[in-house]
Amino acid sequence: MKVKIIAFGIARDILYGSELVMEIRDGSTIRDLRRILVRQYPELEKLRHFSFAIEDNYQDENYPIKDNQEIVILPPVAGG
Amino acid sequence: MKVKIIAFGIARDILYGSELVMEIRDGSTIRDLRRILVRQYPELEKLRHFSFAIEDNYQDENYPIKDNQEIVILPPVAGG
Amino acid sequence: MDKHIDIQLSALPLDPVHAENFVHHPSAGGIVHFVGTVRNQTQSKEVIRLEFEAYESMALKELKKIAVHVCGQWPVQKIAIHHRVGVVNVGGVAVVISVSCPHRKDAFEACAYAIDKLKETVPIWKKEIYKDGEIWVSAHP
Amino acid sequence: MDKHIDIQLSALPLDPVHAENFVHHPSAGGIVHFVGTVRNQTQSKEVIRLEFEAYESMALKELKKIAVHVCGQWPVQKIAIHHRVGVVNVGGVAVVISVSCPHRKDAFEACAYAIDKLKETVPIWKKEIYKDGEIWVSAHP
Repeated sequence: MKVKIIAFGIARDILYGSELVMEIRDGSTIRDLRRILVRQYPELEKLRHFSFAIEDNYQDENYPIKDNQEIVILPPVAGG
Repeated sequence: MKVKIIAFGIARDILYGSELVMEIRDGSTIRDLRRILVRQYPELEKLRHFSFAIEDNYQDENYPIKDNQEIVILPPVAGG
Repeated sequence: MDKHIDIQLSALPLDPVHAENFVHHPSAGGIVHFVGTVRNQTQSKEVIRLEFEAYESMALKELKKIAVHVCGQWPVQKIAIHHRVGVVNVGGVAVVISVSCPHRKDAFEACAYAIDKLKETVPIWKKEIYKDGEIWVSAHP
Repeated sequence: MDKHIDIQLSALPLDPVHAENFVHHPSAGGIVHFVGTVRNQTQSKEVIRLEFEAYESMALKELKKIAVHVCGQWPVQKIAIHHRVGVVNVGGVAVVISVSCPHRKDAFEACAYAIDKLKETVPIWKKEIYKDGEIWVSAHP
């Protein structure tokens, strides 16, 4: 299935762009996606941490990704 | 000796005025003055407490009053 | 007076912006302002207005003491304390305390301390005026 | 949106007065404002400016969550949270949080909680720009 990755902040720098369409295996979870991204972009592992959001909500690692979903990578936030 | 009493807030209401000149015994302390004032104006004793200031400073009960000093009665403060 | 400290007793309406502008500082990261306004009621009684009275020379001195103490206890860059005297209507500003620090935690603590201390030590009195009477706040037990 | 809550992400300079005016309330006795400004240095490096980037739809949602939570935990009358996006120069305002409550202790606690939480959960990122480089704040351990 296809997913669209949207990256902000330092994640955008690491992915060389704010959007990226990837092909991942059906039934993948956020945890699987994290593993794939870290393999492809090892710099992600140097971050303090990073989370994922779908439809404006933080999602946990067991979330089953659906076809064509937009998934946002959230590096450590630093507002204020 | 003579002292000038200056009263603010509710103390001004109780003394019926903001200034009052009194004759007190030489060598009187703040404690003595408190006793004299309470005898003369029993309403003072109904306050939560009251303090005295001389030359813009809080003074303790043992302070020996000098002739012609100006002594300020400070009822419970309520700024802010 | 120390150029990091701005103390004012004012018979005219307070504009919080003045205190806020005073504490602005290029190495401040956290600025906390407390604004005390006149409430329309206390203990279910409807308040019409307040009247503040100050023993002005001593009040200025005690306010400065608080500011100096705060600057010693926390890494304060600037502090402004402005207090009204005279009549303040409901919704009007009675006091503004602004504090700037490099970090916000210090600014919160310093500002909260300053207003607590102000209410304990500064010779200012307030009378609450109701439709059917008036009372000197905190005077009686 | 709840009329006691005002959330804004702004690409234009923030004027703290807007948040302050929003929270004004006739039965507020204590109003606390936090103003976060851009410092001219962090850890001895001279900062030229900041750049804020937000995942805007989610940032607005998370900011609102904080405001709603604060209103549930403390007797808050009104709360405004205004945050900048884009370039903010040294001395510029990055965030304003204003909270009004009947009593000041609640206003201090609620405001301090809101800014702490904002820094934990709201998807906003900032890049510090120095003379000789730049860094995404808090990205690395």
